[in-house]
Amino acid sequence: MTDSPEPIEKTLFEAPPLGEQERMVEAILFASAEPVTLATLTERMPHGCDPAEALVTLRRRYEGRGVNIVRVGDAWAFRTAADLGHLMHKEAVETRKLSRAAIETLAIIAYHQPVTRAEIEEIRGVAVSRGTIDQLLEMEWIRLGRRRMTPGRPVTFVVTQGFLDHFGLESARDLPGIKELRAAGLLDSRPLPGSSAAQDEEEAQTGQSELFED
Amino acid sequence: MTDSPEPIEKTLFEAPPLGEQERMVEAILFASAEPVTLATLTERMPHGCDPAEALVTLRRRYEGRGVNIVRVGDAWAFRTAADLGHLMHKEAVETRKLSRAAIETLAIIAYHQPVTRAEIEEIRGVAVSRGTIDQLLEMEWIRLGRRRMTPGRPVTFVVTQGFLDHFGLESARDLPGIKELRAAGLLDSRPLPGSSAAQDEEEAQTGQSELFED
Amino acid sequence: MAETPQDDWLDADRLPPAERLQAEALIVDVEGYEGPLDLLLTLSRTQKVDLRRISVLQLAEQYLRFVEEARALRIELAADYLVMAAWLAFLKSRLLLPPEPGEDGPSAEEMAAHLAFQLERLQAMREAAAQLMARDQLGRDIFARGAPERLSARTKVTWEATLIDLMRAYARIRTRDEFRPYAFDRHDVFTMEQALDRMRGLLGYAGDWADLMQFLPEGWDASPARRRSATAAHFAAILELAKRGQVTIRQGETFAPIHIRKTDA
Repeated sequence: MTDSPEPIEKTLFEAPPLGEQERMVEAILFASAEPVTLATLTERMPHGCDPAEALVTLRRRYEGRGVNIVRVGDAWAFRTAADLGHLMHKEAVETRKLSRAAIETLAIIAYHQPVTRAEIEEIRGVAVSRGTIDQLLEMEWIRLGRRRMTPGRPVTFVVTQGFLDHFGLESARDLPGIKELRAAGLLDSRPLPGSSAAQDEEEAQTGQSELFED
Repeated sequence: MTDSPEPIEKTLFEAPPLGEQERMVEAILFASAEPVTLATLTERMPHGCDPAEALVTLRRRYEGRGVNIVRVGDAWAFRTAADLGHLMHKEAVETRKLSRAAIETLAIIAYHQPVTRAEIEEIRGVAVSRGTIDQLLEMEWIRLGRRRMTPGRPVTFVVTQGFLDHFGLESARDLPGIKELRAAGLLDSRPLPGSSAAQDEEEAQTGQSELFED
Repeated sequence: MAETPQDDWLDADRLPPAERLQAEALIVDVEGYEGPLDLLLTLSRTQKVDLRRISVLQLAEQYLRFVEEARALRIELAADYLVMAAWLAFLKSRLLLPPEPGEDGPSAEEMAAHLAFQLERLQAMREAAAQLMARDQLGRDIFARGAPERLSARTKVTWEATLIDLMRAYARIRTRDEFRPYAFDRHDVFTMEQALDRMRGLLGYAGDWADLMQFLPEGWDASPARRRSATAAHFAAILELAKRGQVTIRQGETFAPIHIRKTDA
């Protein structure tokens, strides 16, 4: 056996040091959406790596930490330490899309606040269901403003700080105006007068019963 | 000062030991894909915890590991180490290719923020095309800032935390070369001698009608 | 090329090949320039000096030559290129001639310095943009937790709506108003104040129980929209009158006709 071929071979296939392999396993497990099998780890790491060995040391490293490496079937994943599950409440959120009626009502309140329900209806051209207002109030995106000093003293609605925070606005006055909306290309989805009117009519019918309910 | 009230208060609000706090911060940051603010950490951890202190030691613990703790604005997140990106190509998401105009517009907003559309156009020497701003807003890399307190109160744009997160920046102050650019006066708004007033005037007109339309 | 008219061929042939290639390169690219400033920046590179030491006079001449060549080759230039050409021609003459005494406004040197500043700033922003895009990017080089945890029995519903949604919604409403100009168009709206006035006058006729619907004004019961508005307004008006103790209201059951009667004094 000569000396020269061996070092070459070694360089060619030399696996990264174990510490480096540990880092790789750590990063792959972290970034993966699914638990990762040993086979996948081997496939994704440089030739000559031994993820099984790296896993042993890595797993030990996370013992007693806030997250642990756990086995899921024949795969591996990071999981929050069982005793810290109570911290995860805030993470449990379900997101739902706001209805068209709600987003339009919200937009009108944001642009015209303080605004009464009758004014919202006049601008939207359809009745606003009580459920929509209630929903926006519950979400704490709108709140009651001053009563309008007109007959009937109707309540007005304004947007809240929570609304500003959600939409990343410093104040409602920072909302872009119509010309700016158009310049930003937001005004090109122009509904045909015929088609939208029919839909509004229908919506108005539904909304109407709401109106007389309260 | 008497001795007795102090111990009582201490017991009532005794925070978990620092090691425990570290585990909590670790678990919360690990569980979230988005950066978590100090305020949220404080809110989610038991009363009396000091997540800022826990973060210092935790951050050090992850130095040189496969995942690191990075700062994004006033928030913190775990992210894979940049040198391991090549292992993660399976996780890579195909991002929408940005046009040259969009990239330049983004850079101008980042370096000159808060900046108006007219200022972006003045720097690029061309109109900002329809949809460019829209695209950047949709990607949540920019958002509306305060309106400029000049006639017409034009809308301004600023970059978001999502932008900082995407480009691995702690804050907009860490933008590459920003100090040099500022020192060279290249971030000053320097209007064309003589002719700028007229332009502002015109802009004011456009903005103004918008403002009073509502 | 075969369809190109003969005289264009001749025109182009007058140029030496090297110059022609250069001219064609610029012309092929003209679509690629993002406006006159971009073109000026490209031209300035031929001076091979620091942008801060650029000769604006020379640059103006280069630009004007470019525009002339484009014209000779019958390339249609966008208006802003021509505006810039006019401005540069003006600047050039100002730079060459001594300033007239008593002239106000910015000096030619100030204007030239500003142009150089604009070019330098644009160049700086391009370099900054390139540096930005060369950074390690999230989702490409750096990754977030692939499986964020959402474990808890306590689900909290968050409503999703982006600023874009909000602005689109508003734009949609306001666009609709363009067909029916935005104004409180009152012809289908009967206000409560109007109804109150009417009802005060009609109260005398409500000695015995009478259906509220009978009090609706003429012409307000034909279309559903008008009937709704008038009904609502009159209903609100009688509530107001009831509050003042001037009428009594009764309704048999939900959705039954509403009857009113003048309250006995």
